Amino acid sequence: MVEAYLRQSPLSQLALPSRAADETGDAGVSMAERPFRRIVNLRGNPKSEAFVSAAKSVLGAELPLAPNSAAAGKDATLLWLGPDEWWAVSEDETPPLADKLRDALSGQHASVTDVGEGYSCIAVSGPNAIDTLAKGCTLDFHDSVFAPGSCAQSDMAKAAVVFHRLEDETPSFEIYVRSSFAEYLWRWIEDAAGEYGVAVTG
Amino acid sequence: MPARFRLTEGGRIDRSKPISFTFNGKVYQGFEGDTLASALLANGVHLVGRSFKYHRPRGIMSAGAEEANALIQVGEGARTDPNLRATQIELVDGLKAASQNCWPSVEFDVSIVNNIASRLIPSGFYYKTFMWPASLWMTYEKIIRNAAGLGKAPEGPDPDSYDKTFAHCDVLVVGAGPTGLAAALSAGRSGARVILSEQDATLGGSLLSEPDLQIDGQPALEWVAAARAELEGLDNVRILTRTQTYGYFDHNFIGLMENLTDHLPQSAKPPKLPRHRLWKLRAKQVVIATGAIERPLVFSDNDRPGIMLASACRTYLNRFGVKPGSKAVVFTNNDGAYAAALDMHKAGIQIAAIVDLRAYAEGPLTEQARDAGLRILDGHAITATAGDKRVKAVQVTRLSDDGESAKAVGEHIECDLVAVSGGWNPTVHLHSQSRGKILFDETYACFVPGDSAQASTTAGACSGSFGLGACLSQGHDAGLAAAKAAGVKSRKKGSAPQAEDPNAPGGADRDFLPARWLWLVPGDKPLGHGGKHFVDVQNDVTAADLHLALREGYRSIEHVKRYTTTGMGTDQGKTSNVNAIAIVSQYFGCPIPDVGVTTFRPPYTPVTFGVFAGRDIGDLLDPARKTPMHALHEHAGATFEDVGQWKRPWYFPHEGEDMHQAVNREVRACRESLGVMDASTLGKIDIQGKDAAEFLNRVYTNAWLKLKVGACRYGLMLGENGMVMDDGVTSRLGENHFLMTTTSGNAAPVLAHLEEYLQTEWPELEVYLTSVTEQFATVSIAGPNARKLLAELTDDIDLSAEAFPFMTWRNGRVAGIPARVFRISFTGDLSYEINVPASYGAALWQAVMTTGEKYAITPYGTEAMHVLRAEKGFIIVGQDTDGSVTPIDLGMDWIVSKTKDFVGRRSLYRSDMDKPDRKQLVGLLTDAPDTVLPEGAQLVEKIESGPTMAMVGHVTSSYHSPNCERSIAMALIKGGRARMGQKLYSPQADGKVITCSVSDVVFYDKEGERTRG
Amino acid sequence: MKSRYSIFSLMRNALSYHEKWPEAWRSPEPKSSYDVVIVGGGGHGLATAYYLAKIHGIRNVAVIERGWLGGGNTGRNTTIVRSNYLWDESAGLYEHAMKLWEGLSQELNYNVMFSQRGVMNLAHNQQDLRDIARRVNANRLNGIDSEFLTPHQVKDLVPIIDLRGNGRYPVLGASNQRRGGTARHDAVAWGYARRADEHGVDIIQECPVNGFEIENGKVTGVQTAKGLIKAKKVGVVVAGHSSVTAEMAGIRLPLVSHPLQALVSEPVKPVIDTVVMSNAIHAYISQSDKGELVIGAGVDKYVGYGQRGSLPVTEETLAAICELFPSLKRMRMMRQWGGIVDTCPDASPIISKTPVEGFFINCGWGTGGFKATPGSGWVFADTIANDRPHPLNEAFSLERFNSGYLVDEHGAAAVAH
Amino acid sequence: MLEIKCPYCGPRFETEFSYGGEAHIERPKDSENLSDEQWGEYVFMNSNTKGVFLERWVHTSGCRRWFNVARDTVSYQILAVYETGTKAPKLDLRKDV
Ligand SMILES: Cc1cc2nc3c(=O)[nH]c(=O)nc-3n(C[C@H](O)[C@H](O)[C@H](O)COP(=O)(O)OP(=O)(O)OC[C@H]3O[C@@H](n4cnc5c(N)ncnc54)[C@H](O)[C@@H]3O)c2cc1C
Ligand SMILES: NC(=O)c1ccc[n+]([C@@H]2O[C@H](COP(=O)([O-])OP(=O)(O)OC[C@H]3O[C@@H](n4cnc5c(N)ncnc54)[C@H](O)[C@@H]3O)[C@@H](O)[C@H]2O)c1
Ligand SMILES: Cc1cc2nc3c(=O)[nH]c(=O)nc-3n(C[C@H](O)[C@H](O)[C@H](O)COP(=O)(O)O)c2cc1C
Ligand SMILES: [Zn+2]
Repeated sequence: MVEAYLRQSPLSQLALPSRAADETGDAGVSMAERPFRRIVNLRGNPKSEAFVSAAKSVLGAELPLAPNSAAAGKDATLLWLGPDEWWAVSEDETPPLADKLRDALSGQHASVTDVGEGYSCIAVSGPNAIDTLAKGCTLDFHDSVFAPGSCAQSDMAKAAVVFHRLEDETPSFEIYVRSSFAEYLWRWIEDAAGEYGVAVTG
Repeated sequence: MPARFRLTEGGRIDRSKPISFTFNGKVYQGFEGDTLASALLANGVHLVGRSFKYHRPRGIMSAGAEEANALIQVGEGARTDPNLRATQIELVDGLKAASQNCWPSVEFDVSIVNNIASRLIPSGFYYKTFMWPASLWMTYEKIIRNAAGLGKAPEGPDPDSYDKTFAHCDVLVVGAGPTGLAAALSAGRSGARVILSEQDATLGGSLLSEPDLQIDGQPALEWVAAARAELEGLDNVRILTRTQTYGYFDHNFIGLMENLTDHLPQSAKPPKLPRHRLWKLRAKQVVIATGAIERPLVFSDNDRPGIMLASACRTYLNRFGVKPGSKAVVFTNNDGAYAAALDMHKAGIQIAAIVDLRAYAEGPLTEQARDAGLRILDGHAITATAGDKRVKAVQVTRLSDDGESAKAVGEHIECDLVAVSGGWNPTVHLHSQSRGKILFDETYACFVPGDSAQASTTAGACSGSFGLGACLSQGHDAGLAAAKAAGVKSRKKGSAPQAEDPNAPGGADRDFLPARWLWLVPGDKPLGHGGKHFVDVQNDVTAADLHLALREGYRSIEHVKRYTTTGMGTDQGKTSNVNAIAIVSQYFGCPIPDVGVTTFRPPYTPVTFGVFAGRDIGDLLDPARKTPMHALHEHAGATFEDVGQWKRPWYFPHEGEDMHQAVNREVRACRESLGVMDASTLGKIDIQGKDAAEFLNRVYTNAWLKLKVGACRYGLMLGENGMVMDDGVTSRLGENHFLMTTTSGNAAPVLAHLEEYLQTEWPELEVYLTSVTEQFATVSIAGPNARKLLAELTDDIDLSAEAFPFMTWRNGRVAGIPARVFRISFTGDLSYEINVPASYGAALWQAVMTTGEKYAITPYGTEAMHVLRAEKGFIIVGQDTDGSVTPIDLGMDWIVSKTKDFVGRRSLYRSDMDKPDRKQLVGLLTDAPDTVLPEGAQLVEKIESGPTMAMVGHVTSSYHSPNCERSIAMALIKGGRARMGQKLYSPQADGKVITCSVSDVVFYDKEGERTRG
Repeated sequence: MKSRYSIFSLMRNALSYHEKWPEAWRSPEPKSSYDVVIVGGGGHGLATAYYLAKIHGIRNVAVIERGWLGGGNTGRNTTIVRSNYLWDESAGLYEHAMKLWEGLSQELNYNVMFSQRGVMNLAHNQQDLRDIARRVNANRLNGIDSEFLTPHQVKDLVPIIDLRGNGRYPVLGASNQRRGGTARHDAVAWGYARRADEHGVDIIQECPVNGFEIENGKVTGVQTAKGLIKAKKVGVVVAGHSSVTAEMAGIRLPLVSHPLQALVSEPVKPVIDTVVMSNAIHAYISQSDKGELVIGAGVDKYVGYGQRGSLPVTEETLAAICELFPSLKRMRMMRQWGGIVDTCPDASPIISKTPVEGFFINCGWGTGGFKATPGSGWVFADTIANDRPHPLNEAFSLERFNSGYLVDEHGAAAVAH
Repeated sequence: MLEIKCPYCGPRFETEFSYGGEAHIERPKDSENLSDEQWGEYVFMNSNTKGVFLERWVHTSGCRRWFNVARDTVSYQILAVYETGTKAPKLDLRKDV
């Protein structure tokens, strides 16, 4: 493999570290890029015993079957994307899952596709995180509807995204966005959060 | 120096906070809490504008959103706002306001001649004249246009920013009068997520104008303050003041506009706070508590400055501590207006008379006025008014018993204020916008809400309940019911607030009855013969105009509206529509509901354009999609082209080069040595499943079952109408695994198209589709040195022509990066497309550039790519096709299978599809090799002398081809393939004609040896 | 002629306090039978009736209107008139209409305020430029005035435009038709109604058509809220309600009806003197003689018979307007409404005979039929009178959806409005 | 702005969906044997119903599943949402037509 330092994240052009430098004290919203996540897109029939158990054997947890919900697997966070579609999201250091899944599912009507290179992840948190997201997304992020641990595919401004609300006391979200939209979306959110004060963090 | 008409005490203004502002260039003082209207009135300024058509002097008529008259231009230059209602402009230090639609000044406006000539310009006059000579219409029109319009549009780009947000709640309460507050309290206490929207800066609604009422044993405004405090303490309640609910859409989707900074002086505006915010709210339930609007009376010359709504007079007195005049005549048809007389009397305004249309004036307030010794002229009417820039006298005449005419000569009463009341109209706008029914209430002579069509209720004055007690209990009940209907399990109940009016007989539940409904007050002359009975004061529509329309056959109320323009002004007829409807009904002698109402449309009051754009303008209007190598291209000085949302390098000019030179250089490099381009934007769809090949077989025109693993194939996709939709190369990665590419702009539509067929037509196919467009960065290298370059970058792929032939792919490492290399070509030259994980795209590009230096590697953009492919006669979907072109038209029969079905197949066999004169794709060669046909040029068979010539087709692509050393073009020509060698002519806009001949569409390397080599 | 409108009649009537003006049209009860019944009292229907009477001498005609005449799309469109269409077939039809527009006020003796202030279509990218060039060239060869404008020429005509479009939607050029412009929409309906009435046509308002009498494949009458009305021929011109109405005669159409919305600002003094359209960012703007900015937006994607449009469409349109005209951001929307447009798959109309004898249909004008009003009425009257399509509408038959001979005005021709 | 209940993801706003026109129109299997008119009927003709209309939507910004909706095209009220390939549920058509 070539040196990892040659990799560039979709937001590398925005020089986020230098933005982080002029951080304000009591920002209502904190933003960060979480680059280089490994994402495996998994498709299959959840009603198939074989599929569910094969997935479980690799992921170390049941696939979340409830709409808009996430679960913690052994090495990956599992996000429900649709009735026959999931994401297994892991950090770069963890062992790759795709091949294992492919092996476990061979012969089944299922598909396993690496998609992480095509996404960036923008973390948005803070007391005004929900106010900010509401500006660009039709979803109701209120605790009673989108509690910590929820996830959903939707639109944020004019970009298609996957939201994942983390289990956190202050509202914290991770927003997966296609790399080519990342710069647009970052600037959009930063602008939307402007009135609350924005801190860019590491 | 205190303003002349300001009371020394009372009102909700802060006398410790003076504010200075200018109006028509003159400086005035007001206080915090004032509106522009109240501050002007405090200074004795009544004349504020001119009317639309006759340019008659106009004053302040109301104290709220319904204002039709006092429209003001605020601010200057780029930060100016036309047509603002003086009654809703909060006074702010340094405010610059001016009258509009007048020249040279509001005091002396030359266009007043229109008033003098008004006999000649009744409603619809312009339809009857200005027709001769026909050629002069544009001149007449210019004059008409200059005379029309009210304020002036801003003069430069708006420096302010706007925001919008989605929101969700259980209960939206619109209006924070007593009803809305009671509703918000009961809903809020029950735990529902509540939003309370109030257009005013302050909560309280009509209570702000009521001096004496008590609620729950405390003065009403203390109750309001307590309610506010309680609501603010509930974290499930959000109060939005300065926020009008402007529109009620389907599925309980509501639009609100919040004004965040207009009330702040420029220097005090937080820099990042937007000016206005659009709330796009989904509410489970809505309580509409928007109150009611007082109705003026329609009498002769009822438009002079100083003629105001009675309730507005009370508001100015009680809320703003301003005397709207010093000597008033009250003109009413109901008991309610006596409250205004009493309040004014108490405040020291002389009540010259109360003119009451009722034959016998009675009612609880009337009795109080009698007791107070006020002069009541019942059975009387104002039949004329006088005063140029302010009313100075009225003529009061006894009415005939039927109210149809005025008797004898009347009494002349001097005054500087006329307070008018004609009853009340519930503000049913939002209810009606939600498609709720509205009904006519005979008792109160107004339209009231009927059944709701959506999850909403109306309560309080808005629903036709005018007593405070009823408003409070209705509000309370509505709030509770809404919370319950929204599925909230009540935390606690609480009881409805109780109202009292210590001063009033009839208590807090009195309304404005009894009343007498006399819609058109007779004047001293027949209608239309002298004084003007204004119905719509903004658009200068009189009762005579309404009659004229009806007489001329414009009978539907919708025709009346459009012919006279009544209710079409910025106020949308808030004070005029019901009067107009009633006058029409009287004309026909039919009941008012039979006339019907015109449609209530959003917005309730006008909403700023900017707020709909929010931050989605400028470079955030649309995402600019960038590839992983974008920054490198920028660095290399690329000029970009928009392809869909993508930014793609168009060409890479060297210093001093124009586009033509740059493109020529890039094109030549690809044929002579080595070019490189960023092809990352191509759509990529990963296709897996045991039926994947069968699926491709159905969506592409050609055959796919036998494609070998490791091989690639070009495919053409049609819509079901047989027209070309997209093309691209698809590769077989495994037995059950394919990777499809699509054109850059079509990636999403193609995936959607495939999913549609997969899910809805062929659910039995075991196939999964996943978009992987952005998983890979793609570097495409082309040219005779492509293989050499690649050889230097990889050591695990056998690049020999035998081991890695054209139209195959291989896995390996390129520049140390795991890569999939496709040997395919859109340029017609030896070419490879190297796909790597996207995060390595920039690294790969740099490696290719560095290693390629010795081959003078040349980055090329989309324009050079277009030239290269045109040399080869390859089409670009969307440029050489336009949705009306079949593969047969393109001469691509070779790719259309005759033996299987595929999407669009049957359409190719319709009767008009094989007509010989269909447009077919051919090449064109200009006679003069240096002349490049313009793209979009039309072609004819022969040049005629006249302007019309029969066209045979048009140029779709056209370039100078450095490799052919001449111009080349592609064109869609009627029966083109049968015309090989035929001369065609292209007449240009400048009169020149370009001569060319029809040729084959492949211009370069017809045998394709370079590609395969 | 009952009463000519002119400055003199205006003066004369002023003397009698405008109390002597005659009705512009009668409000008659329907007769039991007519030679031709036109269903739909919009501009197209009224024009058809007028030309039937005026040109073809068929005066025993009724126009049957469900509500008030002109209350459909005629009364709610953004009033843009132009004839610079791409294909020969369309160009022929719309240019014919344009020529009629040019004398319409005089022909009708009713000022329809046809204002030839020019209509501009902006190009924002290379493909727009190609499409515009193609269309401008085609127009010229079809004898239709059409020109290409450079960005600077655009700016001269529309000083408030921002050519940079903030980088995303730069103005790279435009096509311009100087003879294009706007007309006062209501006046068109009223003017035709008045003249048709004068020629003996009965205009029956507030009278929905509920069905048709068809015997042996031939239409014989129309069932209405006011009873059965016999008719030798029936012409249906009901825009958004075409599928619903044709269904009553057992005819299926390739139409989708959906809401198209428009809005007006508050009135201001003149700021924009021409019509500007941008297809790429869905915005159309002109200023009415009264001073409002009249702005057309896009359609809601789904089938809808509600005369209202949804908020996202308003947002998109006004964002585009603010982008192109940054000084208009502070202007305010005064009213917003919708109309139901019936769109054809190829964005061209249907003016056609049908499988039912004597039953003719004129529909599918979608988002852009106001400009065709005089021409559409003219050819439809001719088709009905002679029982065969006029050469100008031959290509617009219902049959084309079987044979494949579509007149596809999408994309290249800048469809809407 | 309609609220459409995706059978898989739950209620979402209109803007997340794309419209797919009339439902239950099956693609002819033997297009070979169809007349131009029959094929034209399949490709172009449309019921364009005023009233309760059975139509297709796809949750573009969500799960990308297609499904069917019974919607009143006048009131825009949604009466039912059901999966592709299943029959429309029985509807009370008197409602709000
Ligand atoms: C917002 C909007 C903007 C537009 N902008 C433009 C533009 O700028 N330029 C342009 O050229 N075009 C524009 N159009 C399109 C244009 O308005 C229409 O194509 C044109 O007005 C259609 O005219 P019509 O007479 O056929 O239909 P309509 O005016 O709609 O008339 C049809 C009539 O039929 C009646 N009807 C329906 N059913 C029945 C029945 N069963 N019985 C009796 N009567 C019935 C209706 O009530 C209606 O009055 C726009 C449309 C809209 C909605
Ligand atoms: N006796 C009479 O003659 C008479 C007549 C009318 C009203 N009233 C009194 O008026 C009061 C009515 O109380 P209520 O609460 O029903 O009405 P209200 O007029 O007190 O309050 C309505 C509130 O709604 C706000 N509003 C209106 N439209 C809005 C919109 N679209 N968006 C945001 N805010 C909007 C207004 O600004 C106002 O504050 C009662 O006290 C009643 O007795 C009396
Ligand atoms: C070109 C044009 C200009 C308009 N100008 C105004 C206007 O100045 N004031 C107004 O209230 N409405 C105006 N309207 C809108 C109409 O009031 C009305 O909304 C429209 O004709 C649709 O009818 P409806 O709202 O009754 O359904 C205009 C409409 C058009 C087509
Ligand atoms: Zn879904």
